[in-house]
Amino acid sequence: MNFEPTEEQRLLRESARSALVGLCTMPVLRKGFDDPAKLDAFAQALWASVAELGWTGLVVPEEHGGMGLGATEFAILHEELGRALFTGPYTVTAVLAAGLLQLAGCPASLRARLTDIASGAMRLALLEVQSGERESFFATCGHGGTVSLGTHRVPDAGVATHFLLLATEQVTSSHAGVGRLGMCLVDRSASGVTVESRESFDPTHTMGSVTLRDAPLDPGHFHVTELPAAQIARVLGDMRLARCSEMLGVADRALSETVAYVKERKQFGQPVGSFQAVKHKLADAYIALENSRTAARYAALARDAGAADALLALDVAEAMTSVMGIRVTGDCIQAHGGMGFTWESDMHLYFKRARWLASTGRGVGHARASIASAIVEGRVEF
Amino acid sequence: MNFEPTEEQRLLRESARSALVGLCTMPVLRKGFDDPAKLDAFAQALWASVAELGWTGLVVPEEHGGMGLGATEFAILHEELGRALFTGPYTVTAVLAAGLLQLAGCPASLRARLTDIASGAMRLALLEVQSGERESFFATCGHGGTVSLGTHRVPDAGVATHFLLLATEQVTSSHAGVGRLGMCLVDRSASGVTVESRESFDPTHTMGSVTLRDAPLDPGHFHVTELPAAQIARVLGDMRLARCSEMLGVADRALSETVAYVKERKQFGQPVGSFQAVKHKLADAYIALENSRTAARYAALARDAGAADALLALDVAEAMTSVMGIRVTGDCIQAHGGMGFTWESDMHLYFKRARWLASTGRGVGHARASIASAIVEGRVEF
Amino acid sequence: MNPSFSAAEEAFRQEARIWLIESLRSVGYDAMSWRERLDTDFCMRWERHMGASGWTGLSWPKEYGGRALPLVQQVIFQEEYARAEAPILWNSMAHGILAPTLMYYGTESQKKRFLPGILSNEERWCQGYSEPGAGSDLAALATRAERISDARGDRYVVTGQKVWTSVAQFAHWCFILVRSDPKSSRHKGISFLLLDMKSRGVTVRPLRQMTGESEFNEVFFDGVEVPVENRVGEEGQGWEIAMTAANHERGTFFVPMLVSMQSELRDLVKLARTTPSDGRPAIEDPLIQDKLAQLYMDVSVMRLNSYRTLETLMQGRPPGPEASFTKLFWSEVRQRMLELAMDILGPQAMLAWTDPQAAAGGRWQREHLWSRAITILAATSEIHRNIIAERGLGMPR
Amino acid sequence: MNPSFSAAEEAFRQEARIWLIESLRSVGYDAMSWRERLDTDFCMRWERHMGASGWTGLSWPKEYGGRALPLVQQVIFQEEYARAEAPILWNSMAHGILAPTLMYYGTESQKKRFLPGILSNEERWCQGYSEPGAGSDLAALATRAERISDARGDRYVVTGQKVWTSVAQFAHWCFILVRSDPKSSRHKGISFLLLDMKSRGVTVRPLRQMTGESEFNEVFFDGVEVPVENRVGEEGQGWEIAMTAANHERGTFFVPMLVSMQSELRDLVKLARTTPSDGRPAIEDPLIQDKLAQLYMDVSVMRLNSYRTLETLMQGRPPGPEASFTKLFWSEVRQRMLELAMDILGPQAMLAWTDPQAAAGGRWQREHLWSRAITILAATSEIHRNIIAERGLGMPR
Repeated sequence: MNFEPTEEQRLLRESARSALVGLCTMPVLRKGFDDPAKLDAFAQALWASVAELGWTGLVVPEEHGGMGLGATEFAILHEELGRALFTGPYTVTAVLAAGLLQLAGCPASLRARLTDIASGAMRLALLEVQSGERESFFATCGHGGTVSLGTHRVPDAGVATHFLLLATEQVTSSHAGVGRLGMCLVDRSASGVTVESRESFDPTHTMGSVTLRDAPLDPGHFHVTELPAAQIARVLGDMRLARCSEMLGVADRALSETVAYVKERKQFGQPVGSFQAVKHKLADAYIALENSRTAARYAALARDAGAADALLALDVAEAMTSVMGIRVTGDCIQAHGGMGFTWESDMHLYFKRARWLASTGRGVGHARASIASAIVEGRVEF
Repeated sequence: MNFEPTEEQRLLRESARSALVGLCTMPVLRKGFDDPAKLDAFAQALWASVAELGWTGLVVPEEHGGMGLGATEFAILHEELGRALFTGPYTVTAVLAAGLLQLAGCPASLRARLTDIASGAMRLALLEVQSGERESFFATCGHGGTVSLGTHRVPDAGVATHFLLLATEQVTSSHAGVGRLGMCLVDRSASGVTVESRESFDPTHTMGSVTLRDAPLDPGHFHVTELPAAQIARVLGDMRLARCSEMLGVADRALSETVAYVKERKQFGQPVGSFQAVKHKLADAYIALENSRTAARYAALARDAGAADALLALDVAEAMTSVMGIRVTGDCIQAHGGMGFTWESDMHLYFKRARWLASTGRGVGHARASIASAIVEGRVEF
Repeated sequence: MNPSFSAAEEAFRQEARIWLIESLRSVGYDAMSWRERLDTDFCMRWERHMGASGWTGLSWPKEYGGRALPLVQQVIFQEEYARAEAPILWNSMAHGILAPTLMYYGTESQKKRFLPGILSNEERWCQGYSEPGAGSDLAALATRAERISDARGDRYVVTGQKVWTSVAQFAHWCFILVRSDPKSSRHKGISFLLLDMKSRGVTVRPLRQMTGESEFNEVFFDGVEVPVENRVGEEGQGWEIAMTAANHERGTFFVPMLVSMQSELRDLVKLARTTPSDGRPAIEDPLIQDKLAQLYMDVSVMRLNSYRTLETLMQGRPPGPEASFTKLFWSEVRQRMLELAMDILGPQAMLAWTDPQAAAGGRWQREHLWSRAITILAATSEIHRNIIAERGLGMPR
Repeated sequence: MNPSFSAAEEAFRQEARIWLIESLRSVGYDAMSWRERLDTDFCMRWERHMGASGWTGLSWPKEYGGRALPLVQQVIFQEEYARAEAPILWNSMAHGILAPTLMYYGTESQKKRFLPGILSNEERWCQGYSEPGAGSDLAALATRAERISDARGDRYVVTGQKVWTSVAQFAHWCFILVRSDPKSSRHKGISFLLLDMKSRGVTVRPLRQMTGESEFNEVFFDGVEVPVENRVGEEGQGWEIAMTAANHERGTFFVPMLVSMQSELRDLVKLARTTPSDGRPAIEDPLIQDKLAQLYMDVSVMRLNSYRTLETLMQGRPPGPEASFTKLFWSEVRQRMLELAMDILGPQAMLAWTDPQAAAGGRWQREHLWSRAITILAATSEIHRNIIAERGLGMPR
């Protein structure tokens, strides 16, 4: 029985919210929309501020200069990041990479970089190595040298100090099997690294096309290992969980601004919000949002408790929040009427971030199929 | 361009509607709900009346005493039958059997029974032979003798003078292949025929468990043949089309009674129908109903014109009307509030008939899958 | 998906579970069919047995014979009760609504007179709120209570009609809302009375519902006398009392329904495994699987929501629109779940639930029909969406 | 799914198709990218070319230079136009709304002055209806028109603001609703004026929408003079004129949109075939297939509906709520279709439509964003549901 945040967690939320109100404002974000370099520069400045607040080290162990906190905490923080439409590669760096470097078998030289993550010195953008390039990549991660990879589209590439190259695959096929994981870090400024700026669907994140041609790996910054598949899934799952929580924050902010708007805006002599159709649409949005909140919080609790159903809970959270976020932010546009689809309104920013978040992962279809398999194979408890 | 009924078709609709208002009334139907024998007796009397109106011979060629009309006409009539919650095996007898007996290769002795269908002397209930019993059934249909079949649940079995036993299978697997069809008629009063009364989900139809043990086939009343699969599908499709049209009538009546109710019923000092939530629910019901009407009418037109997309149009009509009928009648219950789920209200009768109709066929899933296959295989025109 | 409980809580769960298993076994519950378990006489006997065994009044203060258990343990008991698929509790209106109302608003003598009968389930109660002209709009109620004082005493004479009154045919008493001030309208002038169903002038007429059963009734009051001492609270305070009462159970009322729905989903998955569709088990259809996945998500999150609500309650924070939220979501998900059951049954759905050959004893058809009522009873979905918008989001009325 | 046409109708279809193919080929349309085809200058040039070639005014009486074709042929042309994926018609407001209005309500000299420019597309029009405070509630409009008669003539002086005015930046003229009686409210006291966009006091400010483009504008009127002879109908008759005008195109207005949606669905199926999802083409996913099947059903029935409507119109029977019905259903289905496109695109959806590398030239992302507007513009879905309930079902207002 611990759905409600502890006193410390509540404090984290409050301080995050009030800090972000000052740090990441719409007017500043908007200045970067037509100029990626400006947005990247802002993301970089923002990074320094949040590093100072200790957030970059949220899940980094204390011995590496971090706070050593868990999923419940990074989930709470991501809700706030979502509310603020935070920009920058926070999730990849402070959740995914910080988790990967703590996995069993990670060489000390690589693990030592946790300190740089915590201090804010390192900002990582993610290149997921696809099946065609995976085998040679695993080989490279085994012995170092140079790495070449075809063009990848990488969110926040322009802000990164390094790229995190990552590949995983299932070694034994059973559900509780073994997985292989290969990863390495490549310096943004290394030879052979090209980053070309692209336009992002979500204007509050930049996007880059990254190509690596014989880019050198620093000694000690590569690593390939076999681990229980569940451990790998857990670390990758942390990123998914963070996205879910961010989605909650986005939808929550969109909905509360919409409620405020429909209370004020009048048509036919009364507030738009007094029309039953608008009420019911937003009531349904509220239900969807609160259900997602429950699902995402439980997924975090289950993750921190090492519960047997933690991954199933994550699938539920992901499937619910993705659909919810897109739907709620879309309904918020609708409830705004004509204003809702102007550039000037913030509604489209929430809507675009929601789609962006839903598109980063394996997608809602994958999560639903995974729940369905669990049911068909009798792996759920009723 | 012929969506609107012709003058003759309009007359058919009007005369059917006014005849049924007198012939098939709720009070009389309701008397049969707790006593299947009474409902069967009523269905039998009703049959005599509709035979007199010529409806039993609607699609029977004139040389056999029928009217020789087509799908558009039986579709119109079925809408009216649905509105009236008509009871009895009309569709099986006057659409399916009348169609089967007109198929190429049907022996003259069997085809001659079209006269009995048209005159109203014959009422047929359907036993579809399932895969396990199919091979021996085809053999029987080839040489006559006696037939044995395990227990089948047969709607309107108590009203039938004969049972129509039917099996079909695909012989060559391509989409435009060949099919095998076996059928025979068994007299309700023949030796070896047992009918046990069952309770029906739809109280306006009776249901029987029918078992055949060495029941004799009359000479000339059996038949097995191979035909183009499309021809078989067309005749079986006629029954599906009739069900779609009946569903339209059911939903149309439920909706119009509901609209009348919500205009009268007051809560909070105003008609319930003036609340936007009720308006929008019924507006959506109206849209679903009108869309289904369009789909079903087109399916009938395409069938009568022998259009290449007639079966696809039927899948569309079936998938739409099934979902629509269940949803609209359910929403009508909701809009009635407490009254809607009483036995006294007619709403549950429409709701039950809708489910009954949706359950008689292969189901909406089959129709949707068939549309999906057509898309995937590139068999649809855009 | 289960949050964790303390060792003491788990021990209590064990105790409750064992008592339920053994008691149910002793009445032959395992061997009873789904339909036998619905039998009214049996259910009411069982209910009295619960009272006699000390498993009622878990939330009541000890001074009224209750066990004064913490909220968590009450919830645990309700979970175990639902998980054991134990009988329907016909006297739940008395426990859920009337008893807390009496404890708060009742006089000492009312408490003494009525609470023990509720605790033991020897006295069953029905709720007289809805009227033909006052459904969603309860404040439109018209049943009159005229006050008369004469040699025979100080009393109300009640005349009017109630509807959707469940258990009225088995009830000893009825708690009823009446208009005690004939000149009043809407929320004012309403009083809350305790009315003896054996009184002269009470007529109960069963109301058949679309399942074919008659669980509800119309109840007619033709000059029924109610002594003034059977009024709860002040004259004209009825609306306030009724609204407060509706909040009493907010936290735990729905727990058993949510747990039951989990069992129902489990059984639906079984149905999908065992029912053929196009020659294969229905569960092999990816579209059926996807619908089951959605239901699993909904049912899981609903259960977790109830824990969230419980925590809010335990921290003494003001409740939001949780009661409306839970009722609305539960009723709509359950309706959808039972539609899926009908889809899976396919042609088997054409048999009435009352037919002895109906699949699974007719359970799915019956519950499907019943589920059409749950979005209407206890306020329609439309009313609950209004409440959520107004109370949850603060939107204008 | 195609109903049958007469031989003469098919011949006309052939003629139209050939003209379209050849004309489009002559301007190099085949080689143009999806985005080049959106270019405003190109579209407006094409539009004038249509006027010069006699393919405008198909519905107009011959006395005004039209071709007076029967309704079916008008529809056939619109189908062929859409099937050829021919350019957007920027002057459609003039053809669809203003021209029939002038023919019915206009004076002879208004007809003579304005109809030829519309027919040739040499004069483009925008529609000045919506205001910041009058969106769904059009009757709340506040733009004032003060009537002044002096030595300089009899004229209106227009002051106020319009919004969501598409094409205003390219328009020569604006037909505008104004409040000519300052003491009036709601539907009364509104007049319908023809306003020269080159007049002093007109300011057009583009309004950027969520796609990043600026198709709409805010238009400000600061004491703009409109001669009285540019008022259509009587003073105060504006509301009636606007409502009648909205009905003019009821039957055929949506045909091109429905045909375009068919092409869009065809292309979406292609997208599903060519986009990988989990290492297989997305179209192999049974859930994607089911969604495509639903869209196919919706799109087919929508097209058939338009033929049904057409028949109703041709029989001269009074139209029902078809315009609302079609607009509502079209907009919601299209929104759903474009959401599916985004789902199919998966990670590819993370690129903006304006990026040169965006899949299919960014078409899906852009249309997806645009589709959020279509349930709002030309009355919100909520308004259309009201209209359907009130006019289609006769429910109380």
